[in-house]
Amino acid sequence: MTVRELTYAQAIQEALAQAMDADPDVFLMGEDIGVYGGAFQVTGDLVQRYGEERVMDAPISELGQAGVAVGAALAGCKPVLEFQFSDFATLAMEQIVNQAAKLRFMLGGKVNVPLVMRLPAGSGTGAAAQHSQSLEAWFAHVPGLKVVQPSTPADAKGMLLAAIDDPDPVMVFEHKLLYKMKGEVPEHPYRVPIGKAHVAREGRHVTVVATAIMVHRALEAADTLATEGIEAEVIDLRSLRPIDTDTIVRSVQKTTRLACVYEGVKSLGIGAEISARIAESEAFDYLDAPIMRLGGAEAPIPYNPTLEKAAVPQVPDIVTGLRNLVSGRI
Amino acid sequence: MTVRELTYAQAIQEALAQAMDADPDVFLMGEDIGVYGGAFQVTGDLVQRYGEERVMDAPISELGQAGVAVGAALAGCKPVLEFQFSDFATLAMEQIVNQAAKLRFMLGGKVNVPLVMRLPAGSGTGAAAQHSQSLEAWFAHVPGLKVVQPSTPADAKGMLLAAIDDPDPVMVFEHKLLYKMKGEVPEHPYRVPIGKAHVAREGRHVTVVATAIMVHRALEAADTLATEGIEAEVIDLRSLRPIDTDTIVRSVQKTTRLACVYEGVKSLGIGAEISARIAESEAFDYLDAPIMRLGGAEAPIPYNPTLEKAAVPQVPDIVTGLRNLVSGRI
Amino acid sequence: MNAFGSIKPNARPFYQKHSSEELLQALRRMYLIRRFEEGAEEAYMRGLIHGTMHLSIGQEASAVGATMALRRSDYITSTHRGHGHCIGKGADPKLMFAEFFGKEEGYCRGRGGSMHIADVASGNLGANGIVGGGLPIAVGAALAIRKKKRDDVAVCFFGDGASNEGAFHESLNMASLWKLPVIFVCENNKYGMSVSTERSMAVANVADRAAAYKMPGIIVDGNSIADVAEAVAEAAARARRGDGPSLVECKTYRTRGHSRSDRNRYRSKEEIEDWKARDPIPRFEAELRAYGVAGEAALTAIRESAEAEIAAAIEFARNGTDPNPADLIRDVHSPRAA
Amino acid sequence: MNAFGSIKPNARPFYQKHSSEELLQALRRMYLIRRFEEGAEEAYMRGLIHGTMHLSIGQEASAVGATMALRRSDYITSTHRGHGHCIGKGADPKLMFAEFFGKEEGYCRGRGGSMHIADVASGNLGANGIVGGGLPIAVGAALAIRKKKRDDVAVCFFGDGASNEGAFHESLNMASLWKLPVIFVCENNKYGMSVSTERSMAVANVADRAAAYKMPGIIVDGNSIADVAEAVAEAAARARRGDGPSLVECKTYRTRGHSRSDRNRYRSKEEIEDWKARDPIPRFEAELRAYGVAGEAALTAIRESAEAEIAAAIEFARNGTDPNPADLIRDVHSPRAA
Ligand SMILES: Cc1ncc(C[n+]2csc(CCOP(=O)(O)OP(=O)(O)O)c2C)c(N)n1
Ligand SMILES: Cc1ncc(C[n+]2csc(CCOP(=O)(O)OP(=O)(O)O)c2C)c(N)n1
Ligand SMILES: [Mg+2]
Ligand SMILES: [Mg+2]
Repeated sequence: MTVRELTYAQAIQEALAQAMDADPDVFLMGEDIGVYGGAFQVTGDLVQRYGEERVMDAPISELGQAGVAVGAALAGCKPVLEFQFSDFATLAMEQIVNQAAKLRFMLGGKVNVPLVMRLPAGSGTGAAAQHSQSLEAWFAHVPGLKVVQPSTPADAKGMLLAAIDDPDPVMVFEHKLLYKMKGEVPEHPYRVPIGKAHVAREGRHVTVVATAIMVHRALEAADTLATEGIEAEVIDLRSLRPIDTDTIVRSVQKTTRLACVYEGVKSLGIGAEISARIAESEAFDYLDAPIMRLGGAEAPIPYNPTLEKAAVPQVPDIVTGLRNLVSGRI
Repeated sequence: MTVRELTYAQAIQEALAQAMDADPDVFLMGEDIGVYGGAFQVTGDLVQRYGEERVMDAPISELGQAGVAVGAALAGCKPVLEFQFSDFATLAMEQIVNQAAKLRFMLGGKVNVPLVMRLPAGSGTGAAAQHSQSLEAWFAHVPGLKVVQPSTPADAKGMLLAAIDDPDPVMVFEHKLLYKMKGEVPEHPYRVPIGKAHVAREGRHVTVVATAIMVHRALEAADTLATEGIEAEVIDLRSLRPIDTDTIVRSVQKTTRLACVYEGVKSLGIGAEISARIAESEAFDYLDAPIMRLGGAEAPIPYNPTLEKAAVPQVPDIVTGLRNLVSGRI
Repeated sequence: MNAFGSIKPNARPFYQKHSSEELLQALRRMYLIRRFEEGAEEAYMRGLIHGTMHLSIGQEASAVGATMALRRSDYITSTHRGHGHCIGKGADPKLMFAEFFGKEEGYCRGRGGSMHIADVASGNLGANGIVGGGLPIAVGAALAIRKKKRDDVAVCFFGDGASNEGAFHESLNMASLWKLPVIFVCENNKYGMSVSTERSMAVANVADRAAAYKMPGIIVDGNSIADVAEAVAEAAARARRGDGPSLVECKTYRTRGHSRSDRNRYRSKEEIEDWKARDPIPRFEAELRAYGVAGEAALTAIRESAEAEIAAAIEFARNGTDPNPADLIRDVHSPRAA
Repeated sequence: MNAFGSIKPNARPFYQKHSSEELLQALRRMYLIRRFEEGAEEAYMRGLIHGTMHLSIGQEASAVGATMALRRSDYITSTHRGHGHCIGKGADPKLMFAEFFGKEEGYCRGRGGSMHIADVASGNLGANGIVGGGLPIAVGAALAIRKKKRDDVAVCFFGDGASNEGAFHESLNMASLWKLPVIFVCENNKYGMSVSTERSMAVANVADRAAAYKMPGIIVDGNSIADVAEAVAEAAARARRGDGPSLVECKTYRTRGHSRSDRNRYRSKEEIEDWKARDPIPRFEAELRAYGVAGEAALTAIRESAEAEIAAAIEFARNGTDPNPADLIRDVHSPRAA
């Protein structure tokens, strides 16, 4: 088993290529994914290798593209649709939510919609309020969808391949700041199961559930806290629907404290759901402190870089938050 | 001050008429709100009284309508936009979320978008998965929007008038099963402030935070439980963004138990946010039991009436849930 | 050929091309649709069915005419007013009624109801509760057809009102750009709920929009099954040849209200009566007689057999199995999925 | 009249109608736009500005030509490529640069950046990061104009790519249906990011779509300010008369990449050079000379004054005030709101 270093973007590209190699029904659609290589260079030169019929540049018609993908999926294809920015999924909510997510159910289980959507998300690029949103919590609220947020190159590949295998619609949120991150990635096509969280670091004083880029910030914060004798257990949630509640419950029973760190707006972001699941679970009685949420500010993402950073949790915020949580000062 | 019995639909219609009487900039737009009187007969004969220029039937173009309303609001009007079913807001998410909600912020506070959206929501009418959703939690996740869910005719009128006064965009979710509900409504134009919860029933054993039709089901459940000596305090949340956390915290400090009852899908529904707010608040230490959520099933709304009922909390579910919560059997 | 005689040589292509069996089967389907909807309406009024429903009474010619040109492996996407399309494409009214009654035997096992009936086996990808929702789905099905090198087509039914949705624009543009085998069949019944085309469209005809997509835009009498079938057959042939999509606008009318809650305030009694006089069923019957395809006895037999089938279907549906609430979330995901 | 001489009587309407001051102001604005963007580009390359930006270099004639026809009280909605529209409508480059530098003095107090610059005081309702986002907003502004019985108009800028969005269809239909005073100004620069109009549109011209909305669809040379200004002036007059909207398609070209990340893989060097040779600024200058509006000295003075203004604007912006993170949520809601 060969393992190399790849960037997150390269890992995704490799998954797309392997999926297309393995199954002629897989095709890609999106804006500027052909000769341009994708706004974030994820598809790169795939169009040269697979041709324009399998790497389809589409007109700027997000609702239509999503509907075309649903129709193609119903008729036996396996489309992988790239939204250029996850913000533009706002234009396609009808097809994603009313059609893709519900068709199987509405039709009494008689059809599948094997549709994968890839959505670059998150702030940090100075692209301001309409190009920096973290909307994954919306989709995690919708039965019929699966929603994943891989945080490493290896997961990006493995979860995308799992998503393409899946007979139901899966949304893959990719954090823009991770595209250039490098990590070890096995060469063969492998699957990372959807619905399983990953304990990225073990610890005994506090459980931190984090998503996407916040996993890395939480790990960095945990390093700092370790020098103070605070051992944080960092769980990479990976899948927002379904949620791997068991892994979190077990961890909280051990650590007795829980913090959720996520980039989406704090209110009704994924941390709300994690908190509520623990507060209603058998872990409740183990809790020695309130459940902390570090989420995005209650504001759109601003353009100014200092404000932009202030709008989402940064490493020092996490360090301070966890320190206070463990020492009972919140 | 004259007070009469009106239905919830009549109360809304009265608010619309009074707002149009008071301010020539107010106008209504939507599908079939003119001569048809609205799919739920809310606008009724307003077109006869105010003319087609102020009660505008629009083509079936939800995204366009929302954008037109945003533009008119920017240019000094006060549009009140009716979505025929809240499900169709999926087509207008772009304008609602990227434009209406963010324009003031993105423009550094230099503009207002005084736009009101009315959205009939909820299940119980046998209209199946695409006409029965409760999507309010999505919008409660979006900074820049205000989101209310009146549960009585009096609140429907007073909150709608407050929404029309508001310089920022407000979404008013109206439960379809409430339209025919009667209640006392003062005749003069009055405001019910946005952002304030209402203690609909006092009690000392358990706090129940409920929204829309669930307020009535919770009150009915509370009546039953009262005969068993369990006194539930029922809080009508009324406003989902902003949330009146203080009222809930105070209640939980008194009762030491919390249940959230809502129709939207349980995961990432409004109950998740209420639960998380209490779990991170000063009320946490008062909690004598896990926080319970009774929300919609993790499924689209089915057509079959028995299944449809099973998909959202009913009175017996609430009775059982609260009884178990109070007796520690959860 | 049929029992009554051979088809007259002066008949229009529709009558030349289709066998008597096919023509009589078409008439029978029109009757099935009519009786199906009358039966559904009655069941609804008697409180046996809940929810809402959108009847297409008066529009049977466009539903059956358009689907006559199709093979079983061709696809259709349908609308909230989709009973006719469904029966036209070959669905079994028994299983449709079972769906209306919310039974496990129904096409959607009682989960979908009138607005979501689909019969994928006969190529019907589903009615749709979202106006315009089926437009891009049909384009996607056509894309799949092309990718799989099949020579099938996808027929997309939609209303005049739906043509004001952005989805219409995006779908027609992509279909034409990529020369996909789609036929956009607009059933223009003059109203989107209460709003007339004059009050919702800047142009007079939906077909006037076709040129913006470099696509033929054909207007036909939607109450003439021959007109509809000939236009759709031609468009389907064009699509199968790889020459791309067409838009066929069928001018028709629904004589019932938009849905159960309609008080018909936006149109006159005269208008309704006027269109009732153009009922597509007697009109087709007259042609069948005139062209010598069937006599009175044959027509009566068809009508009665359709009525019997519908009565039996209702009976079947009423005796169906109620879903078990414990199965509520069963169909959200596929079994083998995560 | 100007210092150099009077306008020749054989000149086209554009030169007859506008005073020399107006014409030279237009040229100055074209220079302001060009230098503004070159300055922004340089600042970006030197790491002084973050984020992305979309330069309209090569498209100045459509921005200035279209806005010349407008009053201050008229509205525009703009796009992600909106610097030109903004300056054309009368914004101050100083405050635009302050926005680029993320300063409190900026038009959006540093919250919006390039993609959201707006100057409501001069009628600019804002650039927009969403392709097609401004289309229905312009229609709404025009509706407000009508409701308030003003005789202003709203100009909606959008790209060829944006015309493939459903929002285009819905907006043009409503504008025409309600005869609203909107002018849809398409800047067709041949590409939506990397995808050419041939690869994204079923018709050759965006204006070919106008007939579907019963609206005049005019094609002009977008690199000729006179062509653009005359067409938009006529459309504006029509709109002010209450005769409804028009679509004006300006054929133009961006000589820079789509945004900072563009590697120009989708077009040839030759094509770019070809269009550079049709640069709208020297072309306008040549006409000004030919029609006797200005001589070399006057043109040089304008160029230099524009350069000086931009240099001062950058200086102003660099010395602006950084927002305080404590003010992060200040502008989410209006102060008097709940
Ligand atoms: C997106 C959306 N908007 C509105 C509705 C409500 N609605 C259902 S049918 C209908 C009228 C549709 O008109 P048309 O497309 O002409 O079809 P017809 O009903 O005339 O067959 C409306 C407004 C809907 N179901 N979906
Ligand atoms: C809804 C939406 N889809 C996609 C994008 C990404 N994007 C930004 S500009 C652009 C191309 C727009 O093309 P066009 O309308 O022709 O304008 P131009 O850039 O050529 O000026 C794209 C795809 C976006 N910002 N918004
Ligand atoms: Mg219609
Ligand atoms: Mg372009």
